[in-house]
Amino acid sequence: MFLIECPWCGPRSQTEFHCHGEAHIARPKYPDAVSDAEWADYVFNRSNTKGVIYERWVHNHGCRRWFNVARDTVSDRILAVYRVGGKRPEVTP
Amino acid sequence: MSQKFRLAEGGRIDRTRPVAFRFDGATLYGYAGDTLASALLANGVHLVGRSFKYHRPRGILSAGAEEPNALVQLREGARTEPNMRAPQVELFNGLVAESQNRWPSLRFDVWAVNGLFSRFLPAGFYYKTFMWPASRWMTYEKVIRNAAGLGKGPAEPDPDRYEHRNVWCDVLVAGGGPAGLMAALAAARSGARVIVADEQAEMGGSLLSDTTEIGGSPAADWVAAVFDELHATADVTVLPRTTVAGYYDHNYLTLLERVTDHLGAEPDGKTPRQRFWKVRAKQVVLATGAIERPLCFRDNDRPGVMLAGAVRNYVNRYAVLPGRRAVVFTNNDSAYGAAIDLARAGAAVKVVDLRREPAGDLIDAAESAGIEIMDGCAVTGVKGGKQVTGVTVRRLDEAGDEVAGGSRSMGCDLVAMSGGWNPTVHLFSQSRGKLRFDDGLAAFVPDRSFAAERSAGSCNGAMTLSACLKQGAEAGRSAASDAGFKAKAGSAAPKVDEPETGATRSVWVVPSGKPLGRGGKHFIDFQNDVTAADVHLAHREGYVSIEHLKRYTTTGMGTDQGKTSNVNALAIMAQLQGASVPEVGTTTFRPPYTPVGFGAIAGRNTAEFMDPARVTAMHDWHVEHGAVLEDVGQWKRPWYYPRDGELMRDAVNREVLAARNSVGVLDASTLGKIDIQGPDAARFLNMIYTNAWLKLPVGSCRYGLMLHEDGMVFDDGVTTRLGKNRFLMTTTTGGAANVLTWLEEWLQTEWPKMKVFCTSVTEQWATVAVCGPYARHVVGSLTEYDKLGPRDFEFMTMREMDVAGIPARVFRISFTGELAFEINVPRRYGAALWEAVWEAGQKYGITPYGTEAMHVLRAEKGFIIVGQDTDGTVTPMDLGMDWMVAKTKGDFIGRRSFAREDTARDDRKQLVGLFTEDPHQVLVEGAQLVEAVKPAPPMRMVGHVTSSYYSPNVGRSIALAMLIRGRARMGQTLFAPRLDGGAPLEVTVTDPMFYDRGGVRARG
Amino acid sequence: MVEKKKTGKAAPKPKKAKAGPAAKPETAAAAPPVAPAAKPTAAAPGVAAASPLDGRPGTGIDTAVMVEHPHAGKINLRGDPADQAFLDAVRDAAGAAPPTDANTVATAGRNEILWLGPDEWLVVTPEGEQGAMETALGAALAGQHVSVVDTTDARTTIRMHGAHARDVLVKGCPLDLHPRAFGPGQCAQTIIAKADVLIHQRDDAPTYDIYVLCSFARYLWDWLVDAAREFS
Amino acid sequence: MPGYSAFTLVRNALSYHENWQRAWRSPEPRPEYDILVIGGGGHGLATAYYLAREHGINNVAVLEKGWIGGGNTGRNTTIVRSNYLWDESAAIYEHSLKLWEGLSQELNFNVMFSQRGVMNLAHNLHDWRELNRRVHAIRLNGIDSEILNARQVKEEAPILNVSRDSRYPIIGASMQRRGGTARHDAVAWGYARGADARGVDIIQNCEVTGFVIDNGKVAGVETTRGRIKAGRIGVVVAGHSSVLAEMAGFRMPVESNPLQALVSDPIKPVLDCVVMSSAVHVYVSQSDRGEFVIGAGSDAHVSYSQRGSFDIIEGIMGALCELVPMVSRMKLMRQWGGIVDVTPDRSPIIGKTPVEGLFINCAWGTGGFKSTPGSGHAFAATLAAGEPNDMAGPFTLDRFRTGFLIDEAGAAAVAH
Ligand SMILES: Cc1cc2nc3c(=O)[nH]c(=O)nc-3n(C[C@H](O)[C@H](O)[C@H](O)COP(=O)(O)OP(=O)(O)OC[C@H]3O[C@@H](n4cnc5c(N)ncnc54)[C@H](O)[C@@H]3O)c2cc1C
Ligand SMILES: NC(=O)c1ccc[n+]([C@@H]2O[C@H](COP(=O)([O-])OP(=O)(O)OC[C@H]3O[C@@H](n4cnc5c(N)ncnc54)[C@H](O)[C@@H]3O)[C@@H](O)[C@H]2O)c1
Ligand SMILES: Cc1cc2nc3c(=O)[nH]c(=O)nc-3n(C[C@H](O)[C@H](O)[C@H](O)COP(=O)(O)O)c2cc1C
Ligand SMILES: [Zn+2]
Repeated sequence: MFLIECPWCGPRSQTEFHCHGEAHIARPKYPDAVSDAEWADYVFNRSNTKGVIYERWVHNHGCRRWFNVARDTVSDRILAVYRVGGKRPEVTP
Repeated sequence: MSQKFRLAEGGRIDRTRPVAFRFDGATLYGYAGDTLASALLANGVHLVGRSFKYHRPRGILSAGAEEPNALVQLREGARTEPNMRAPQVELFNGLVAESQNRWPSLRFDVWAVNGLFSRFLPAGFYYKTFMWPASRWMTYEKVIRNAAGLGKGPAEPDPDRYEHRNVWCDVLVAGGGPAGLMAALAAARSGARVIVADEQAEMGGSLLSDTTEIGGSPAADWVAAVFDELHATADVTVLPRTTVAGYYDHNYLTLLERVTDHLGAEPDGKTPRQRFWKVRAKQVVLATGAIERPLCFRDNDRPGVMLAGAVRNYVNRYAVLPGRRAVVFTNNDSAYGAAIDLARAGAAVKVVDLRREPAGDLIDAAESAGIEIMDGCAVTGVKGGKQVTGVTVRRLDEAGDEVAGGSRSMGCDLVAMSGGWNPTVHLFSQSRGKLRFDDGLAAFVPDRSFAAERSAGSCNGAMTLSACLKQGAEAGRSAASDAGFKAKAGSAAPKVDEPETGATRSVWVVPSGKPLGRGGKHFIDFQNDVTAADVHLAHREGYVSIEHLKRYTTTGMGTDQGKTSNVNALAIMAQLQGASVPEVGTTTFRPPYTPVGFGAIAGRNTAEFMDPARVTAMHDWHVEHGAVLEDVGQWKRPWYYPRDGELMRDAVNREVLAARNSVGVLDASTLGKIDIQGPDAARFLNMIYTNAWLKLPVGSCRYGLMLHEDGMVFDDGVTTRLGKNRFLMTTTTGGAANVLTWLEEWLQTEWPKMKVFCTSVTEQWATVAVCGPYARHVVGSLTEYDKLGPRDFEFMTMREMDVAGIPARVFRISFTGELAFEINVPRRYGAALWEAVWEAGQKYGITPYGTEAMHVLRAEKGFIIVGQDTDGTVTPMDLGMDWMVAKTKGDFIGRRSFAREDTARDDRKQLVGLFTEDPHQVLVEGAQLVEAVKPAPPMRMVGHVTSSYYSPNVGRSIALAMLIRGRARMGQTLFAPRLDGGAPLEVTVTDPMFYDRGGVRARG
Repeated sequence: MVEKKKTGKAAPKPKKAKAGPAAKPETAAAAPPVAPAAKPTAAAPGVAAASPLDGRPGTGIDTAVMVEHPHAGKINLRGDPADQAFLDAVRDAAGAAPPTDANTVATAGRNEILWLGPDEWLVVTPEGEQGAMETALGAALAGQHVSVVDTTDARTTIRMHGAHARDVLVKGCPLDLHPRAFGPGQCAQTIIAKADVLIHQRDDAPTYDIYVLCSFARYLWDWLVDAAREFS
Repeated sequence: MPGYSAFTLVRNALSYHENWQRAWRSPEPRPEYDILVIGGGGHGLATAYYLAREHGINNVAVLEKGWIGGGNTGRNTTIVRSNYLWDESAAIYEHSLKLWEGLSQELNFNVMFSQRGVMNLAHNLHDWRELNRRVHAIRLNGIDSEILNARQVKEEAPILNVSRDSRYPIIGASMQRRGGTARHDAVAWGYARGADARGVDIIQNCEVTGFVIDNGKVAGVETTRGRIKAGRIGVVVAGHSSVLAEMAGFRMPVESNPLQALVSDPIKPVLDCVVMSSAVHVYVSQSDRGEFVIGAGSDAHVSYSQRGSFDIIEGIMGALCELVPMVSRMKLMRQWGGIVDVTPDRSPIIGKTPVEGLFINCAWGTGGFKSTPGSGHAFAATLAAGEPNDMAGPFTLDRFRTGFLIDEAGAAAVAH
């Protein structure tokens, strides 16, 4: 049961949040211009990293804001919390 | 009140409060302050249970959580509980306990034949047999199942209450022994929010059974003083009878507090039986003590063979003498304490010490107490069945592998053994801390912490009281300081005088002079009947990984989770492999520390609180008018409103007919509603929906389909333009929350620059849908009729007006294909509006209709329900909704996926209508369609029925189906095979719109 | 079950709807759409306003008293707190600027502004004043990218006070409600049992306002009453 | 290989069990094999077994980073059934179920496959409709499945609460009587013993750390025990599939999520079949030892820690106490987690990868224990031929490009 530091509300229990998977997956700007394989990469493929993952959480029972989390998927330690649009922070697990 | 083995004085029991209890039908007595185990021992009862596999007679091994043997069925009826550890059951008046896993009685257990055949039942025997004939396995299995299991589950629902409590604290201390109390004190004095929990009835831990002094007075006085100070300190919570059960990620811990279990009296209906604490701790101090290891010698499982520390506990804390003639068998100094205390209490005591020439204060003390010490010797066998009657003792060779010299028999009724101590590292390991093997202790101790946690006291390998106090004080101080508090002076550990102690000699399997497995058993895991020979067998067969060993032999898989067995098992495996213990490693410690009731974890979130039942403003009316309710997600919606004695089918037909021929009224409040505004709102909808939104006039409504990026439909609804930059979106009832999340996801993560705000207004509005040819009359009589004319108030538009004196938003939209007005009013007026419509409709025969009639009505029109007619594999084109997919507006979510091979192919399933050959036959929803019926499956399926009803308006049954190349099959005959063995039903493919194809009625 | 309601696929090809009277294109984006100048929110006299918890029995104990306050005005406000014009406009209309500190409440006379998120607030007014407040905010914020939505009826408020109020709440709320962490003037959106709530602590009694969606109100009320039983 | 039977058991008992042989050897890895199978879970071991047994290819090694069966195979709730909706799924799961039915005899290792029946509960009309759709489809695929009403449900499992006014009333269920449970560890051990006897090297404590790739063709692996060469390699590592894919340089539509399970303390038998409720994400059976084995839903985040969030356990307990009131006084004895590899359509991936000679079998997610024999069988055929066989064919990795998904997620929230 993680303790997640909502960038807006502060530390709250995991029960108030929902994880929405990998962050920083940009939607192709011109979907028609990409191949089926590239489109599938965007829609379906995920890095699923063992180690540091950058993922999106939403504080859905709180302020309803989405934000990004850098977490070590082995230790489940949260290494950084940052806002959407923020740069992927360099972290060490 | 015989209590033959009760000492005349001492102990922490209350001799003024005798307590009567029953064990296996016999009435016995103990005192307040006893546990079931101490009271049984006071009465000379050693035989308490039967083991899992061999049904060997078993007694009480320990005085605590580690108990593998003395498991009883506690209480009767609805409150009965299996597998309760007798040493942890506090005695109360009227307590009823039964022994388990025996038939017909504990003394004469028929299943004990398993013991006779035990030679044929080594570890894993079932993997090797019961295979032939294959058909017999289910029979064998029944027998195996009946022989296994321990106690019995209750047959009735649990009558008790369970509460939860969420708390946050600066420092949580697990364990209230000297280390834990000292830590709590140090942390409390810094001003931190502190919780200290101990699973026992009293704080004090081992001090409750110890005879040492702290700071010059009895340890118990020190405990009392600390307890008082903690109690008096603000924001310090002291929790006795509370087990720290689980240590989860990010310092989240669960605690089980037994609030009334010890009282015996039935709970008063408001006090919880147990309270489950969910704690977020900034810092944790683990002070959980140590658990004594049994020695592994032949027939070490006989009742009367106990852990030495436990014996000490029974003597000192409970004033019980577990035996009058005791043999203390040890490999370390600690058991001398037990020997001395036993002797002082009047028992005849002999010590068998595996070590040669042990020396030190305790040995001296024992000798001066007149206790005979046989050094370099071992108990090599135990006599007696249902209780120990004697032991054989032999000298061991230098290495400890073989007996050397003759054997000496001694009569005794108690064997107190000590194989050393294992720090209780369970919680530490659960927190992902790394262990280290300490050769001196021959045990695993905490090494590197992972969480914000520190261990103190004997769980940290400190085996002297002074070290425990010192570590406790330091841990409390540093925990508080790491939580941001300054330590106050005066929290140093008090002084204690202690004997010097010597080293331990590890002999993992005590030889008996015979090969292992012959003539007696060396038990490791008492509960699961795992012996040293089983470990050898596992090794021989290649199950050498400690994890394989565990699973093959089931060591450590019982209710005690191997608290007394795991280290012995892995040490033996290490020896067999010629490896060191740390090389072999441990199995994984998992929560909980001791078993936790499911009811306690559920708390009060069961029965009606299991899941909220959401209701609309008109709910009470529906109930009063006899509505049968349907669960739609969390919502309770009227399904149909049967009149007296009416069957569902008749009620639904009546409702459906009324909605087409006169007027019907539906509570449509549950639909999701989202207010969307901002300069980019229309552009945003253009991306979210498949069709075009930029040019929708203000005041107009439009139907929309939403797709996921894979191109599949996931929600739909009507959206109305309230203003240039403002829309009101409706969603499906079940999809409301998901859709809002979906919109926010895109806005916040993909298009943060778009200026759009979304606000849920689902609950702001109560919605009354009035539908049918007289809808205008009914609504008109509540507002200005003239304003409702087909020209003044066009189909697919919205108006604000007062209805029945209530400010309302009225939509001319229709899910039934009938003339309809959907009136939205602030929720508080929902009931009033409904009543007003009801009154006004009386003269037109207004009929409330439920979700079933609504489904029929919309199916007559071929309108889909997302989630029923679609699953996650349906595109708009599959639904025949190509017209919903804008070709020119550019990109929208999901569009790119249409260009893929699969979505572009022409043999996809498409939405069609079906007519059964017999117009009265209603297809089962979910029925599959085939082109040709074969005498037996398999048959190739070409589609399935998604919706199916009897339609009184069409005058026959109708169905919707998803069918491969469906639109090209109009008029084709297909078959729907039945589950009940009846002949497959013949169906004809038709257009999915069965009524008013021109759409005249809705516009009228 | 995904159950839905929809209309309007009647015409195979979407034909252009002719603009009706209310369909005139808006001229100023700023004007509160559709809404007339002073938004009527109350029904004619004699129309009964019902609350979700009407007549529901309470805890019956004075250490955890529960009372429903269903009809206080509640305006959901969105806007950019970095924009001084936005803050000023709200202050003009509501008497106080929306608080920019997370989880706090600004009070101005009988109005309260509760922080919901970094760009979202709940403006709570006395009963019946929500229409005027919506209009005032709309006027003051004209021309800005904001959202002002009357959600008065979406939620009801359970006011709970007494010595055991906190003990009742922590049975189901994962928040740290200890006085050291959460005190008067603070608010938070969180969970109680299985309902989403907005909690506002009003004083040290402690008194809490618990805002909950109306459809969940009975569930939550009954759950709280049951939770309070221990203290009766 | 000395056989296992009641007879050999008695004979060995007479010699105090001192003459049993190793169930499988513990060989040093050879420098090169014809085929390498990475991952010593049930699927990997079954693959190796069938390679040797059906295809005569026995110059094979199974490389396992820890101990065989220690992945999801050793931590699942052991539900076996074949009542899947889509034809492609039904085909492979039913193929698997048929193999289960003779598996103990085939392996000469009692895997305790217990056909006690699997019941899926319906609580509302939506469930009911979906259940009907399934049962109709399953039956037409020639697989057993029936529908029970609430009374019949009660007869099958008397401890269930079928009261109408339960918050989640049980309105009926589907029942596959040929479904049931099996002893998970025994499956791994039985296949290991069978493969070993046919010459396969089972190499534990051997973690694959990289691939040797020549010109887009796989040539071997780097391991913690050195380089091992092979021109054909099958990756069967479940939760670690993405990790291996990354080593080989491609990406996968897979996420590895925590899935938890737990056992109660043991009691005498009270539940004779498997009960599943997807509405409340609970599934429960009573093991031969007497514990309730209970599964929960998965977490939404990626984790390799073999733990999950406690609130999932807490959440299912309320539902469980409502569905099975007697469990309230039963106790949680142990809880644990696995790493389930899940695709967007909740169907597995079997077949080729972008690297020539490298094949993958993964993404069985929350429900692949039941498919262990079928998956091994199909993957062995695929590895032997270098082309997916009919059974494996539809489950290509490429389907995420073409869109030909086998969308079990579309129709069911959970699939165990
Ligand atoms: C809690 C839970 C409940 C479940 N319940 C059910 C159920 O009831 N019914 C059902 O059918 N299914 C169920 N499943 C799913 C099922 O357990 C899995 O689908 C199945 O066991 C997968 O088997 P496998 O052999 O593919 O994977 P695993 O058993 O996980 O084996 C993969 C192996 O690969 C090894 N490995 C990983 N990386 C490397 C490397 N680099 N080098 C070498 N080796 C490596 C791992 O150590 C592991 O041993 C459940 C799963 C869980 C977690
Ligand atoms: N002579 C020896 O070799 C030897 C060995 C062990 C201990 N000791 C003595 O025992 C004392 C140890 O002191 P200590 O404070 O470390 O331990 P302790 O045993 O006195 O106290 C530990 C307490 O923690 C409780 N506990 C354990 N796990 C718990 C859990 N999960 N939840 C709640 N409570 C839990 C136990 O019931 C116990 O009351 C010292 O006096 C030491 O000298 C001596
Ligand atoms: C079907 C099944 C039944 C189990 N029964 C028990 C049991 O009776 N006792 C026990 O301690 N663990 C039992 N376990 C859990 C294992 O001890 C262990 O937790 C699991 O295999 C995961 O491994 P790990 O905890 O070592 O990571 C069982 C596991 C499974 C899959
Ligand atoms: Zn937040």
